[in-house]
Amino acid sequence: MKKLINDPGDVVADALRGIEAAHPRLRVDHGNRVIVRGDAPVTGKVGLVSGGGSGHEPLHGGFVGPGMLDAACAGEMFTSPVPDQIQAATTAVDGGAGVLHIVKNYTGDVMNFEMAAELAAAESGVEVSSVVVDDDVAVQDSLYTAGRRGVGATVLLEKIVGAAADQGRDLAALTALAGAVNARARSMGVALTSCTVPSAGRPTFELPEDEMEVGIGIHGEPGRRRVPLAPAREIASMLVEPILTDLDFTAGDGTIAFVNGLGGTPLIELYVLYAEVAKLLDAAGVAIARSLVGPYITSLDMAGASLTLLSVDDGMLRLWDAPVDTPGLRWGA
Amino acid sequence: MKKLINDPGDVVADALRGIEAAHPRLRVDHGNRVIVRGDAPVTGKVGLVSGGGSGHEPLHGGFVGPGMLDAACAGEMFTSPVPDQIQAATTAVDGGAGVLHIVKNYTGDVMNFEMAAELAAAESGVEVSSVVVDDDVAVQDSLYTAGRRGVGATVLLEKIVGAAADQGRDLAALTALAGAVNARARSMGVALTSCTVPSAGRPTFELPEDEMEVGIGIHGEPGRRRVPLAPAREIASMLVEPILTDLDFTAGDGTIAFVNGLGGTPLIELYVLYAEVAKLLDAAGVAIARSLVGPYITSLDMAGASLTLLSVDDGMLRLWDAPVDTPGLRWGA
Amino acid sequence: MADQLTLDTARAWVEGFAARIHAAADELTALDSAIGDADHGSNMTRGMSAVSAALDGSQTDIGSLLKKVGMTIVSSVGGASGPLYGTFFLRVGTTAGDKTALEPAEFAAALRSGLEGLKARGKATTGEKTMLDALAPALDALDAELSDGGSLSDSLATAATAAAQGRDATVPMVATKGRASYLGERSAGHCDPGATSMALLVDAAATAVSA
Amino acid sequence: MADQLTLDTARAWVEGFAARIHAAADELTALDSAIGDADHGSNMTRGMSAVSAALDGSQTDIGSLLKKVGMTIVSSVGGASGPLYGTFFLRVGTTAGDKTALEPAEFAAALRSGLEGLKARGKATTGEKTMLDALAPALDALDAELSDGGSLSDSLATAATAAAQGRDATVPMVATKGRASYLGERSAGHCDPGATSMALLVDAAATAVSA
Ligand SMILES: Nc1ncnc2c1ncn2[C@@H]1O[C@H](COP(=O)(O)OP(=O)(O)O)[C@@H](O)[C@H]1O
Ligand SMILES: Nc1ncnc2c1ncn2[C@@H]1O[C@H](COP(=O)(O)OP(=O)(O)O)[C@@H](O)[C@H]1O
Ligand SMILES: [Mg+2]
Ligand SMILES: [Mg+2]
Ligand SMILES: [Mg+2]
Ligand SMILES: [Mg+2]
Repeated sequence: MKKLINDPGDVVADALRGIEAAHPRLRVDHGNRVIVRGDAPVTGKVGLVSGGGSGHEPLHGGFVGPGMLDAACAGEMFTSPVPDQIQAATTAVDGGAGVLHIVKNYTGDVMNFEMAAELAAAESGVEVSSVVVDDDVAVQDSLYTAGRRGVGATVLLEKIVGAAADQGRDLAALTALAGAVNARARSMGVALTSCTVPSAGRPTFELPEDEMEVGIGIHGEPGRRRVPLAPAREIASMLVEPILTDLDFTAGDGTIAFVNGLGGTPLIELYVLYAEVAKLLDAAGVAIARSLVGPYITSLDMAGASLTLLSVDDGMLRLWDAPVDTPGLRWGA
Repeated sequence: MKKLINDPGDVVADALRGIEAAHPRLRVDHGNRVIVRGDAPVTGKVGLVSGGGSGHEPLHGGFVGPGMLDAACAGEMFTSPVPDQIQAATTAVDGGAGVLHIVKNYTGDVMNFEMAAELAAAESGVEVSSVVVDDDVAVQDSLYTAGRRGVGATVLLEKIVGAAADQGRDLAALTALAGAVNARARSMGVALTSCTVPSAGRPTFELPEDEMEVGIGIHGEPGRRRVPLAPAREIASMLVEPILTDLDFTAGDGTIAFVNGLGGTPLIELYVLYAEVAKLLDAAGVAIARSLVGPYITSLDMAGASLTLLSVDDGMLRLWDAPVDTPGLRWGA
Repeated sequence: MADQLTLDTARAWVEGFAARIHAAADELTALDSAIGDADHGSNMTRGMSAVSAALDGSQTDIGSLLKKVGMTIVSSVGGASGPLYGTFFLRVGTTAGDKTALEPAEFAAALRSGLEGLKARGKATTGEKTMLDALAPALDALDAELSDGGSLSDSLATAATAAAQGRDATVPMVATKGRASYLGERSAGHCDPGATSMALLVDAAATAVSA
Repeated sequence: MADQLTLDTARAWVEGFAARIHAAADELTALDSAIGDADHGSNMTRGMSAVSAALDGSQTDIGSLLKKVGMTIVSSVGGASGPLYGTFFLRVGTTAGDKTALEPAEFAAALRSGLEGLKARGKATTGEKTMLDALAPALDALDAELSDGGSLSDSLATAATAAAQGRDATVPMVATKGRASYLGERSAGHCDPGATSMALLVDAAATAVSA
C-alpha cells in the first residue's frame, strides 16, 4: 500500500489537522471530528449538516462554508459518523431555525443520523429534519436491496440547498427542496481499479488489467457487473444509458451534468469522458445547462468516474449559480 | 494500462473537446490545440500565453479565463507545444499591448517558445516577452544540468501575473513581476508511483512497493534518489528542508504554501501532508499567508505530491486574492 | 459454578467478545472486502477497544454494564454495525436492569429483547444475510434447550453451535439488507461478516458462563 | 550510380529515416523511459509521419525538400527533438539551396551546417549525452574519408558506423543537457534516445546514397 499518510489509524485525524491549517475560515472540533463554518451558528438561518465516512474528500468537509454546508461530520474511513458527532454538529450550527441533515442512503449512515436526530430531539430540543439522498441507478430501489445509494447528487444538493438556506428559507421549505433535488438526480459509476482502505492495507477487490467494474459504489463495494475494459465512448454510454432509462431528462429547464473523478483518475481523463457524455446527451435531446468536472466525491485512490445528471428548474439553476465559498466549490465569493 | 480514454493517440484532442463542452466561456482552436478566453483579445491588455505538454491538467488550459491566462497551448502528452501553436495563441490574444509567454524551464519548451517568439516578431510584429519558470530545487541549477525545472510556481505565477495583467499593467512591468515571483518560489516533489504515458502503455519507471522517488519531475523523469517509503511526516521534511535551505522564507510579508497532488493521489492524503508541512513551517518560523491544496499541476496518474513555497510581498498577496474565473481556480467571480 | 449470568461472567462475556474480535479482525475485514467495504474488522476492533477502556469497574450491575457497552459501541463504531450492536447491548442491558445476576430464563429474555431491538433498528428479518442470521437461530436454540431443562452453560454452548451454523448458512444467501445487497446475486457464495462477528459474541457468552 | 546526393536519393534518405523511426519507435520510447519522459519514439514517429504526408512531389530541389522536412518536423514534433531535428533539416536545406544534386563535399558541408544549427539551437556540445554525440563523430568521419578521396557512399557508410559508435559511447556519459541531466550521475549506464535516432538518420543516408 502506497499512501502519503502516517499511521493508517490516524489518517482521518491527520487530515482534519491539515484542513484546519489550510482553511482558517473553518473551525475544526477534533474531539468530535466536526468541521464547522467559522461564523456558525448563523442566527435565524437553518443549519445544514452532512457527514459520512471519510475517504470521499472534498465531500463533505470541503463543502463547509457560506452558501453550502454549516457543518460536516467526518466518520472513520468509509464508516458513517457516530450519533455523538452528528449531535455535536447539529448543536454547533443551530441558529434557532432548525437543522437539516443531509444523509447519503447507506444503512449505517441512515441509522446513525436517525439515532442522532432522536438524541437531538430528546436532549437539546433542536428541530431536526432530514433528507436521504439516493441517486445511484446501479442499485435497484427494491425490496431486495437497501435502496439506491447516495452518490454524486449529494454534491449538487448540498450546493443548491445551501444557497437556499443562505437566502433564509425555512426548514420545511429546505427539506422539500432537498427532496425535490434528490428526486430529479440520477448517477452511475465505473471503476477501473479498486481503492485501498488504509487499515485494510490491500485493495478491497482485485480487478484484472483488462476488466472494469460497472455500477461501482464509492466505498469499494463491488459493482453490479464486471466487463472488459472499454474505450471512453463505450463507458460513457454505460453511464448515460441507465440514467436516461431511469428518468426523463429532456423535460425541465435543463440539466446539470457532473462528471466526477473517483480519486485516482486524473482530470484529463475526466474531460475525455465528459466529451463523450456531452455528445450522447446532445444526441438524446438532453440540454446541458451547467457542468461540473472534477474529483468532488471520491473513493480514496480508486481509478474511475461517475456521472450525475440533475434535471433543474429555473429556481434550482439560480441557486446553483449563487455564490459559494468553500474549499471544494467556490464562485462569486 | 487502465485509462478512461479512447485511442491513446487521441487523448489530447478528445480532452480538448471535453474542455470545450464543459466550459462555454472558453474558445478552443482544435486545429492549433489552443484554449483561448472567450472574450480574447482584450484590447489594451497584455495577453498572457502559456502552454506545455499535456498531462498536467488543470495546468495550463484550466487556468485560462479572466484574472489568469488569455490562452494556453496544449502540446502532445508531456511534449512541449510546437511554435505554430504558440504563435496562433499569441496572435489570438494580442490586444495591442504585447504578449507575455510563461514558459516552464524544459529544453523543449524553451526552444519551441523561442522559435515562436522569433516567428511572431518576424511575421506579425507582436511584441513578445517571456519568463522562464524554474523553481524545482530537486535539480541543481548548474553547468551540469538543463537548469531547474518549472513546476508548481507556474500555477502561482500565472494567477498573480494574470491579476496584474487584468489591472492593466504593461508588458515590461508584467515581465518584471513574473521574474520576481519566479525568483521567490521554490518547489520539491515526491512520487509514490510512476505515471503511465498513454502512447507508451506502461509505467515510465518501476517503483517497488516499498520505495519512493524523491525529487521527481512532472513528466515521470526519475528523481534524484530512491528511498524507502516513509510516513507523511518524514516526506514533509524531505520536501520542506531542501526548499528552506535554498531560500529564506522567514523574510517578506508571508508565504503561499501550495501542496499539489500529482494526479493519482487523493485529496485526503494531500491534507495529511499539508498538516505535516504546516507544522514544519511553523517550527522554522515561516508564516503561511495563504494556502492551496489540491491537484493543480499533475503528472497524469502519478501518485505523489509536490510542495511549492512562494515568498510574497503585500502587492503579490493582493494580486493572489484578486478575482479569478477559470475552470481550475476561481474566486471572487 | 452457579448456573447464572453474574456480573463477573457478564464482564467476562464482553471481554471474551473483545478478544475474539481482535483475533478475527483481519478475517472480518477480508469477508467485508468481498461483499462490502472492507471495514468490519476495523469497526469492531475500534468499538471493542473503546469498550474495554470504558469498563472501569464502576458498573456494579449487569444492566449498567451492558448499557455502557452499548453506548460505547454506538459512540465509537459508526457504520451499520455500530447502531446494531449498540442497540443490541443497550436493550439487553435495559431488560437486565439493576440485577447483579440473571437466571437462565432472565438472560435468555434479555438476549431476545436485544434481538428485537436489533431487528427494529435495522428493519431486517432473518434470511437477509445479516448478523441476525447468526443471532436468531442461536437464541431459538437457547430457548429450546433451556425449556427442555438444560443448564445455561450447556444451552449457550448449543446456541454457539447454532450461531456458527447460522453464520455458515449465510454463505449461499443473496443479501437483501446492508451494503451486500447492492451486489444482488453476486453476494451469494460469501459468508456475511456481521454474522461472523455475531457468532463470536454467542461463543464468548458460552465460554464466559461455563468458565 | 552517381556519387552524389540527388533529389531522389535525398527523398530516399528522408523516407529511409522515417521507416527506421517507425521500426524503432518502441525502442526509442523505452530508452527515453529510462532517462527521460517516455516520448521520444512517439515524438519522432509523429514527426516522420507528418513528413511523409507533406512530401508530395512538389519539392523540386534538394533545398526545398529538406526545408519542407525541417518545417514539418518543427510544426509537428514539439519537445526537444522537434526544434533540434527541425533546425538541422532547415539548415541542411538552406545550405543545399535550389540544387537538384549535391557533390560529396557539398553534401558534407550542408550536413555540417545542420550540425552547427543544431548546436546553436540546443546550446550543447559533444560529450553532453545528446544526439550530437552521434552526429558530430559521423560528420568528422565523413569529412575525413572524403578528403582521403573516398566515395560519398563509402564515406557515408563509415559515417554510419561512427554514428553508431558515438551512440554507444553515450551509455557511460553523465548527461548535462536535456531532461536526462536532471538525473545527474544516475543518467550514466543508459543509451541516449536522441543519439539512437540520430544514428538511424546517418544510416539512412548511407543506405540511400549507396542504393
Ligand atoms: N439492516 C441490517 N440489519 C441487520 N444487520 C445488518 C443490516 N445491515 C447491515 N448489517 C450487518 O452489518 C454488517 C456490516 O457491518 P460493517 O461493515 O461494520 O458496517 P458497514 O456496512 O456500514 O460498513 C453486515 O455484514 C451485516 O451483518
Ligand atoms: N540541448 C540539447 N542539445 C542537443 N540535443 C538535445 C538537447 N536536449 C535534449 N536533446 C536530445 O533530445 C532527446 C530527447 O528528445 P525527446 O524525448 O523527443 O524530447 P523531450 O526531452 O522534450 O521529451 C535527448 O535524448 C537528446 O538526445
Ligand atoms: Mg463501512
Ligand atoms: Mg517530452
Ligand atoms: Mg463494512
Ligand atoms: Mg522525451
